[in-house]
Parts: sequence; structure tokens; C-alpha cells
Amino acid sequence: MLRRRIFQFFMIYALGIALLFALKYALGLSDYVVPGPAEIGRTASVYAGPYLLAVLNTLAVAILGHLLSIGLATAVAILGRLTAWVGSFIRTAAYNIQAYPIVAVAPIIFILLGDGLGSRLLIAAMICYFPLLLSFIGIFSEPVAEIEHFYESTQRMTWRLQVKIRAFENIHKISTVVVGSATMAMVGTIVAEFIAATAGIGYSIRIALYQSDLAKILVALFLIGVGTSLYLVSLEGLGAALQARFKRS
Amino acid sequence: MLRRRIFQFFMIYALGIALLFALKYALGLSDYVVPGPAEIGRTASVYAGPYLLAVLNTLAVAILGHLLSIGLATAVAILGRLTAWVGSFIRTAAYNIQAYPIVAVAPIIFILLGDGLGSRLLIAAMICYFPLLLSFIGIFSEPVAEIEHFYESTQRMTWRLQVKIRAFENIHKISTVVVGSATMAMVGTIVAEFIAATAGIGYSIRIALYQSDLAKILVALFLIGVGTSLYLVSLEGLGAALQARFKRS
Amino acid sequence: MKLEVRQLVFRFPNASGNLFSDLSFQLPAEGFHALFGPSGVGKTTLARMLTGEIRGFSGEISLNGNRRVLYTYNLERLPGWSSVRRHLDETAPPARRLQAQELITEFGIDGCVDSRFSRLSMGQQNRANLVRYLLQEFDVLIMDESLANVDEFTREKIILKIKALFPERCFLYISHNVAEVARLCGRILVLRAASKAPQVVCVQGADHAPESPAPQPERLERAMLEIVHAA
Amino acid sequence: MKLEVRQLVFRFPNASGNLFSDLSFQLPAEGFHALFGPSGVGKTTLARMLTGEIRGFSGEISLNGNRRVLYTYNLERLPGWSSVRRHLDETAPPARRLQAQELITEFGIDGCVDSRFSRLSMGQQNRANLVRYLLQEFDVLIMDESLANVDEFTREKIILKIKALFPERCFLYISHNVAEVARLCGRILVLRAASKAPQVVCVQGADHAPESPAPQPERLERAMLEIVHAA
Amino acid sequence: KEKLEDVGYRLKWLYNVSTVGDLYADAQGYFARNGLKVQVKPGGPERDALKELELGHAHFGVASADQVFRAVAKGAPIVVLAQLFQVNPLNWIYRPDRTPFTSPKDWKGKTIGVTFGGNDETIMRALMARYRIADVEVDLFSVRYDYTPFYEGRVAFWPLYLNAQAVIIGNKLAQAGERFDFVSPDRLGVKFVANSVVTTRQMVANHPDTVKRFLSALLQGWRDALDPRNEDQAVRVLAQMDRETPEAVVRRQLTVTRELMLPAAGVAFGEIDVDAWKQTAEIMAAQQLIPAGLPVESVLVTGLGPPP
Ligand SMILES: Nc1ncnc2c1ncn2[C@@H]1O[C@H](COP(=O)(O)OP(=O)(O)OP(=O)(O)O)[C@@H](O)[C@H]1O
Ligand SMILES: Nc1ncnc2c1ncn2[C@@H]1O[C@H](COP(=O)(O)OP(=O)(O)OP(=O)(O)O)[C@@H](O)[C@H]1O
Ligand SMILES: [Mg+2]
Ligand SMILES: [Mg+2]
Repeated sequence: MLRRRIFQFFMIYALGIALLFALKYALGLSDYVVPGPAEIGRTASVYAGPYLLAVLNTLAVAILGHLLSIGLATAVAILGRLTAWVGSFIRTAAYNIQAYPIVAVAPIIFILLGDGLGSRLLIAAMICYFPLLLSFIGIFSEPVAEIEHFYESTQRMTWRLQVKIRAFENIHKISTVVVGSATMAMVGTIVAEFIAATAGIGYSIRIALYQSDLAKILVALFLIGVGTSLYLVSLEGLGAALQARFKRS
Repeated sequence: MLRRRIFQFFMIYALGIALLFALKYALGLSDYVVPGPAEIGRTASVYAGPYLLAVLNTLAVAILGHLLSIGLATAVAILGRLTAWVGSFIRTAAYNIQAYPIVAVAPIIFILLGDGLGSRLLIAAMICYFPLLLSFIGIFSEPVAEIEHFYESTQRMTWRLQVKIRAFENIHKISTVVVGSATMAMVGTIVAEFIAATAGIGYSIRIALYQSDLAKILVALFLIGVGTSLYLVSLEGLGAALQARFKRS
Repeated sequence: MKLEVRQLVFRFPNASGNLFSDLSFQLPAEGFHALFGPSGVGKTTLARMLTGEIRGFSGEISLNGNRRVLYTYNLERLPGWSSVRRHLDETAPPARRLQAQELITEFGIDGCVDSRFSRLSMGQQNRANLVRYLLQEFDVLIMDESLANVDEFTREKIILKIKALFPERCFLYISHNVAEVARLCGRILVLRAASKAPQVVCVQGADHAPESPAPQPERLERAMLEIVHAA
Repeated sequence: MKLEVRQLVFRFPNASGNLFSDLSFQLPAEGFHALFGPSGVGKTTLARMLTGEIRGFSGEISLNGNRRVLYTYNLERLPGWSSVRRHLDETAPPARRLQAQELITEFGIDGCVDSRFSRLSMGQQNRANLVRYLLQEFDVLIMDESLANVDEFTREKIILKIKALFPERCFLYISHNVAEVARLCGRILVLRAASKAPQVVCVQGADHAPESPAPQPERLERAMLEIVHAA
Repeated sequence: KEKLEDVGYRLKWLYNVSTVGDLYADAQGYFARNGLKVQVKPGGPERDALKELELGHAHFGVASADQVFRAVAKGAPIVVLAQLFQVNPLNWIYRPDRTPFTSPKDWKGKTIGVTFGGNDETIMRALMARYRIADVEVDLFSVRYDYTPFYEGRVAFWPLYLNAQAVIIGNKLAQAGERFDFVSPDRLGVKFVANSVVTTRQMVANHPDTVKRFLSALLQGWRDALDPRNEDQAVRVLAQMDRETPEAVVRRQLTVTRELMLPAAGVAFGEIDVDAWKQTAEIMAAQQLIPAGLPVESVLVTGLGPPP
């Protein structure tokens, strides 16, 4: 699994680079538009180390943000199931806030939260939780009649039970979305770092852009890809294990 | 429906503004940090017109991008169902590319597509399609045994049929995600405009940010909210109509 | 305190004709009774009306204080996160844990209740689900083909057990097995097409009870004939 | 070209004991036969082995050229995007459209096939699904309680129709109704607990066919007794 | 040992050469010696020192003149303590071989990059006004952090900071064997003030002593950081905070920074060029970015800094 994913990622990355080089030599773009292999190698040898640390830093925050956003999505989705008005109000709120580009909201966030991990986490979570929310709303708002009938007709149904039933019936879909949203957590964190300009690989990317250094960016993207793949694999492992535990006996 | 959504949005917006004002008067902040009602009113009277046009412009692109991303997600999800290796390769690709912050990839996109509508659309679609993809992969990769058994055992199953069956069984979830992802399309377009374009509300927001003019941003956010709500409502209407068509007879 | 239905008239929206036109019957407050009739005649629909799940009919349904009408059908499932036994324990009132075990044994599912519901055979699923309901508080329990996938021998055992354990409750058993209902049920409500009048014919069954002598063959014969003719 | 099973041994992973220990039987290449046995004894499992869906057993199953073994069960559903009739038309080979209509009428679902599957009553769903399979090419069709929710009268009509239309095919009918299988089936494979040997006893049924005189009561009696004793 | 006074200092941009003096003063203990414990916080695109001053997140900050005027115009209680850049580092890079430049007249018919809403737009419009170039005569291109359009030659003049990016971009072009040069608004007579040290009126009124001690330490730090004799030290200090920029580049950047910051002989470092501020205000007023007749002097607090 891990081997495969990493290998596949390498292939994809190589493909991308190849495409860039093809373009470079086809259009005869000079080194400052698309850096040559030599320069990329040089950059890698210098920055691989520090960037790796930055990526790990980012990954740590991303994992936190991911957990946060899972919690957030679950909460909102459950509230969104509430009686007509309140529920739709909460959904409207979630949707509308989502429609605001983080870049526009960021200054306000900084005013309210100041800088530091707080706003970084919040921004990451805000970017990552929405895909989760959408699936969760869809899943939690769709009854599973053959199972729920008993609890309904014996007045045993509580919202927790209902959520549990629907979540369990859709465990496969849920784990797909949760695993997949890990990448959103990653990108969310990077963007947060990018605009909050604190630390992590997002910060390095910002500087690389400022220095118009595509080589650095390519190195960063490579490490981000590796980091993400690792996280994805471990999550998939976790998900598989959990599902197995339930399929057993 | 429409009335309710718009009303709810107004409430949410009012809430946000109230919060800011509370902050303003509590800390005695100048109009520069948090603009006062007068200031906002003045800005609105001047910029409401042009910003409205900008929002409509953005909305148009967003709708295009939304369609694009729905197609993209469907395609990738269907390909992702392919035999073990290819499928997982495509998923890996989709996931890893997703993990790249658009800001970091943007330069490459511009090199490839130049600026203009092309990259604007692509960026919007890339930001919006992933939530769809996640749900679609989850849905399309989960068999519906009681329905598929017949087609499997009579060698009638084609990938189109399979997708159709699974999509139809999950029509509720799908329409939830599709409708919800409209907001992603909106934010995606705005971000795209923010980093790329010279038109649309995202572009206006960028300028307002440079001028650190919160009043303008608040006006923009208001119009974005209205635009998004309208789009959401029409989509929900559409979805309901479609579902009704199938529930009939 | 009998259950009574008067002049029920109903048609499904977007259905061509009436499903029920002037349907009336009574049911005693106790005993094990049957709702019988050809497939598609409206048994499930009628049941869901008694529970109030389906509305929009004219005529009246008076439960006369039978407050708790439960409805169970053969397609129900138990959640998958724990074994059938645990679910039964969790949903049974503490006072009835013992009875739960008794039912499990008598219904012949002791061997499989420790695995998850999805692993059970259809008949095992039917029985596990039914046990669940029997452990609840109810005045009337409507069993919609709840034993459809169980073999006849076990089925009779189960029904006799139910009659023995809950003599004061009212059961309405939907089944397609003439011999079975004729032999084991008290009243047999034979539901017929809306064209026929009366739409419900009530046949007296042999109402065979445990520890009582087997009903005479001719009595059974008669009941069965009445049912078949009515249907 | 008979269907033959020799010394089948199987246990489910994480199941305590063997489900099948040394199970053997034969089935003629033609005719309407039954697979009978108490709930939970392994009928469905055996069926899914014949179709190759369940593997990991020892012993051998030789279809002897019965290439196309189809398996249908009573919980199957038709997709919801168009009416039952359209689905039947789409899945029937053009040559058999007429037969499709004939089956629909004979099975008594003409009145409901124009609505979507989810609207049908359980018995109607059973029948609609079965029609689908009968219109396919197959050598052996295993019907796992495919008529469980249909009334006995209609059920007999359906089975007789099937026997009349497809005399050269082989059917394996899983049912819990002793009288029915004794009356209508040729061979009745009675499947028993793994503890008993042989695990399958083959009883000769009355194999009643359309337009043939009703089988004598005593013959039926005998068959039924044999079945009950075997089980 | 008496405890130091805590002070927050929000820079305008990320740690880079334009902040070397701020970091130097901190690293070399100048603040400490003046009894201050200063937290030097990096700025950034979404950061605004002025807002943080008002919110009390910081006591001092760095902002450019246009930011200051925008804030003051909206009633922000901001005052300027010192002016770091004597010459605005914002320039336009171009390739003389392709688009020779002698006077702004040469811009006619060319594509010029500006950040719409940014101060480079303001400066460009000021230049155009000064040299009577109508909007229609040039083609303004909206720039972002990605230089591709300039690299590909689609944009002839591209805005950048002479002491920061210019060195890096210059290297790239040089490596590619291309000649390049810069258009300096300052030399063309447009004096538009850049990074300056700011604080709130309350701060000056209530804690004049703190302000004095902070300012003298800060300016001392800047002077020494830019002193060629301390270059190695300055480079080391900066490298602590900004690992991303190679040393060689930093040294070049320092040289350029000196030229832009060190005042004429006899003028104290950090001296506020009042005329430049007035011109900045006029330029902005002319473009309706701020109301005309803003009381410029009242924003500038002179005479707090140490003597030359
Ligand atoms: N939602 C619906 N809309 C329209 N017609 C319906 C709907 N539900 C059921 N019907 C029709 O109403 C009739 C009665 O259905 P019902 O399920 O009550 O029959 P039943 O007696 O339970 O049959 P069975 O014994 O097969 O379960 C059937 O003909 C069915 O097609
Ligand atoms: N996946 C499984 N894992 C473990 N045990 C199983 C599994 N599936 C079925 N069983 C057990 O195997 C036995 C046979 O199941 P099967 O469904 O074949 O019975 P059946 O004869 O079809 O019963 P019914 O008439 O009720 O349908 C049952 O006791 C069941 O609990
Ligand atoms: Mg029914
Ligand atoms: Mg079975």
C-alpha cells in the first residue's frame, strides 16, 4: 500500500516535471522562467533539509486541523438536521460563510484572534471542513427506514442513535471522505501559513514566490506530496482497520 | 424557500456586522480598523453598483466552473473505479494534486495557460471539484448488491449502468453535495480572480485589501452572500424538481 | 376495548382506483389473529394505517385505548455495530432480560445471535427482529410476514410460544399460509379486492393453543375452505 | 448432463463448526426441483456455491455443461429510474418481448408493472423480479424464496406456468412450504444439519404438472411425511 | 537586575533585508540596554501594523506613508516617529535592449506592470501625471507575485523593490546574459515616502520616555547594521531569522539598502523628510485616495530621535 502510493506519487511528480521541461525546451523558455535540472538539483541539495522540517511542521498542524474540521463538520451536520428552521439557518450560515474567500476573511480573523497557532488552525479547518460537511449533511439527513423503524416506533430514537445508525450504514462513504479530506487539511494549512506568514512550508512557498524561485517551489511541492501521501496511507490503514473491526464476527 | 434563504443570510450578515461594531465601540476603534455605519453606507452607495456587476461576472464564471468541476469529478470518480492499479493511480493523482495549494501551482498554471478566462476557470474548478470527487468516489465504489446482482449474473453490467445504479440509489446525497459545492465554485472563482484575473469581485477584494479598506470588503462580502444564496436556491429548486420527477408514478 | 375500523376509503395518490372502498372490521382486544389476502390487496397498507403511518383516508379507525400499536415487517434490520444478542439486551427492559433469553432459545436462534445481524440467514433475521418487538410494551403487535422466511415447523413453535407468553395481548399476523392461519389464529380477517363487498370477511380459525388437543381435521378443513372461498 | 455435488465440506471463517460436512447430491438436467430445509441450515449458502459466488470449500461441484446457472432471491430490487415494465422490456431479449407480456399477465402483476418498483407490494416485487430472470438464457435457475411473499394460490399458478413454459430447463426452488414442494416439485433435496448423515436426503415429489390430473392425496401425504421426517 | 519593559513591534513585511536594523537592534541588545524587551514581529501581506497599534497588539510598527495617510484620514490616532527609507526602494525593472528608457515619454505604447491598489500604482500614476502621459497612452498590466509575464517579455516594465527582489531577479537575468536596468521614481522627481516607524498619539503622550528609548535604540541599531564594518555581523543576524536568502544575495542587498537609507551627510538617520511627506500627501489627494488638506505636520513627530 505505502510502497505503491509513494511510487505512484513519484510517477505523477516525474510526469509533471517532464511536462514542464518539455515545455521549457519546446518554447525555449530561459532558466528564469522554468529552471533547468541542474538548478533544481542544486536547490534541492540546499533546501531539502529545511523544507522537510517545514513540511513536518505543516503536517503536524494539518493533522490537528483535520481533527478539528472533522469535529466541526460533524457538529454542524448534526445541528443541520435540526427542526426545519434552525437546521436550514445553520446550513445557510455554513454555506454562506464558506462562500467567502479566506483571503478576504483572514484580516478579520487576525483582528479577532491575533496571529499564532489559533488563526492558523482556524483557517486550515475552515478550508478543510466543508467537503466533510457536505457529505455528512447528505448522509445524516437520509433515513435508513429498515433499521430506524424499530427505534422510532418504540420511542427509543435519540439524535445520537440516529446519527450512529446513519453513519454506520455509510461507513464506507464516510471513511472515503474523511481520508480524502486529509489533503484538504494539508492544503488548508499551507494556505493559512501562506497568508498568516508564520512558519511551515506555506511560509517558505510564499518567500519562494516572492523571490520568483520556481525551483524552490518544485522542491516544496515534492516534499508536500510525500508528506501528504504518508498521511493518506496511514489514514487509509486506520480506516481499513476500523471497518474490519466491525465486519468481524 | 428563496425568501427564507435570503432572510436567513441577512440575519447572518447582520450578526457579523453587529459583532464588528460591538468590537469597534467597545475598544473605541477608528474607522480605519472597523468602518462605522456612515462609512459603510458611503462606500456602499458608491461601490454597490460596480461590485454588483463584478459579482455577477464572478457568478457567471462560477457557474461555468461548477459545471466543469461536476464533469471533472464524475470523470475522475468513474476512472477511479477502474481496476486496482489504474484506479488507485488516478485517485493518488487526484489526491496529491489536490494537496498542492493553488497559490503554489498558480505560476505553473499561468506558464501553461497564460492568464485570462482559461486559468481562471481551471483554478475555480480545481478548488471546487474535490469535495464532489470525494463523495462521488465513495458512492460509485460502493456496490448496491440487491440491484446489481441481476446485471452481474446476466453479464449485462456495464460501467455506465453501474454508475447509473449507484448514482440513482444515492441521488439524495449527490444532490446535497452538488448543491453545496456551488459555494466552493463561488469561492474558487473568487480566489482565482484574487490571484489571477483583472475582473470579478475577487479582483475588487484584492484591491480593497491593498488599500486595507474594510468597508469595501464588507460591501463585497454582502453582495457575494446574496449572489451565492440566489445560486444555491436555484440549484436546490432544480435538484428538488429532478428528484420529484423520479419519485413520481 | 376492541380495535375497530369503520368505512375506510382510500386510494394512493396517482393510483388508478380505490385500494379500499368502505372497509370495516372489528378485532377483539386480545388473542392471536390473522390478516390474510392475496398479494397486493392492501394488507401492508392497512397495517400502516393502523399505526398512523399512512393517513389521508376517509372513515375512522378507533383503537379504543389500545394506545401502543407496534408494526414489524420481515425486511427490518438490526444495526451492524454489535452482535444481535447485545442489541436484544440493550433494547429489552431490564425486567425482561430473562424472557429475552427464553425467546432466543425457543425461537432456535441461540446458535447465531452472537454474530452480527448481516451474517444471519433470512429466517434467522426474521426471528431475531421479532424477538426484539416481543420484548417491548405494546397492546397490539402487527407482524407483517414477520416469519415469511422461517420453516413451517419452527414457525408453529414460535406462534404457540407467543400465544402462551402473551395471552392478554393482541396480535395481527399477516401471512400467506392458509393452513397455518386456519390452525393457529383466532379471527382471520380476509382482505379482498376493493371491487368485492364486504371488503373484509372475518373467518373463525381453530385457534390451536399449546397443551390443548390438536383441532379436529374437519374443523381445520372448514376454516381453510372458508378462507379460500372468501379470498 | 446432470448437476452433481460430491463430498462438499465447508465452514464459514470465524464460524464455530462446519456448515457442510461431506454433502453430496445429484440433480437431473431438467425439471422443477426443490431445495428444502430448516431455516439456517445452509440453503442460501449452497446456492451461492453452485453459482461460484462462495468458494473456499473442499469437495467438488460439477455442473456438467450447465454453463449458465442463475441465482435469484426475494430481496432483489429493480432500479428506480423507470417503470417495472420498461425494465422488463429492456432486459428481455427482443425475441421474448411477447413472452414477457404473457408472464406479466399470468403472474398477475399486469396492474402494477407500470409504476416504479418501490411502489409495488412485496409479493408484486417478488414476481416482477422473477419474471426478469425467466426471460434470460439459463440452464439452471435457483429461486431462493423467490415467491416467499406471494399468496399460495398465485404461487401455484406461477410454478405451473413455469413448468409449462420451460420444460427443458432445470429449476432449483428454495421454499419453506412442505405441501407446495411435495405437490409441485420433482426431486426435493432436503438439507439437514451437518451433524446428520447423509446431509442431503432426496425425496421424490408428486411433480404435479398443468393439464394433468391432480396427484392422489395419499401420494402427497407420503411425500410430505418423508420430507418432514428427513428434515 | 530591574525587569525590562515589554514592547511589541510589528514590521511591515516578512523578515528580510529591509528589516535588518530592527533585528540588529534586538539581537545586539540595544533595546535591552534601553530597558526594553522588544518582540519584533514579522509583517506580511495580510498584516497591518497600524491596525495592530490601535488594537493594542503592538506598541510600535513600520508602515509606508500611504498607509499612514489612509489611516489618519479615517481618524486613526497614528503618528510617525522616523523615516527609514530616505529614497523609496520601489523601482521598475526593464530590459534596455528591448525597451530603452531615458524619460517616462518612452513608456508610451509600452506595457507597464502595476499592482492595482498598491502604492506602485499610485507612484506610477504620479509619474504619468507629472510627465503628462494619459492612461490611454500606456498599457497598465495587473501584476501578482509571479514574474512570468515580465520574463516572457509581455510586460516591459515590472515593479519591484530595488534592495530586495531586484538583486535576485537581476541575478537571474544576468545568468541568462540579459542586460537590465531600473526606473527610479525618486530620480524622476516623485518623492513618495516608504517604510517609516509609527506609533499612536497616546503612546507619545503617555509614555514619551519609552518612545524615546525605543527610538534611539532602534535607530542606533539601524545605523550600525548598515555600517560596512558590521556587515558580517548584520548578515549573521539576518540569517538567524531569514534562512531562505543566500548570504551572497544578502550582502548585495545590504549595499543597495545603504544607498536607499543612509541620509545625506549631516542629517540624522531616520530623519523625517517633511517635504517628501507633503508631496506624498499631495499625490494621494490628487488621486482622491485621501481628502485634500490633511494636516501633514501634525502626523510627524520630529526631534525625538538622537542627533546626527
Ligand atoms: N406508494 C404507493 N403508491 C401507489 N401504489 C402503491 C403504493 N404502495 C403500494 N401501492 C399499491 O397498493 C397495493 C397494496 O399494496 P400492499 O403493500 O398493501 O399490498 P399487500 O397486501 O401488503 O401485498 P403483499 O402481500 O404482496 O405484501 C399494491 O397494488 C401496490 O402496488
Ligand atoms: N458470512 C457468514 N459468516 C458466518 N456465518 C454465516 C455467514 N452467512 C451465513 N452464516 C450462517 O450460516 C448458516 C446458513 O446460512 P444460510 O443463509 O445459508 O441459511 P438458509 O438455509 O438460507 O436459511 P434461511 O432459510 O433462513 O434463508 C446460518 O446459520 C448463518 O448464521
Ligand atoms: Mg405486504
Ligand atoms: Mg436463505
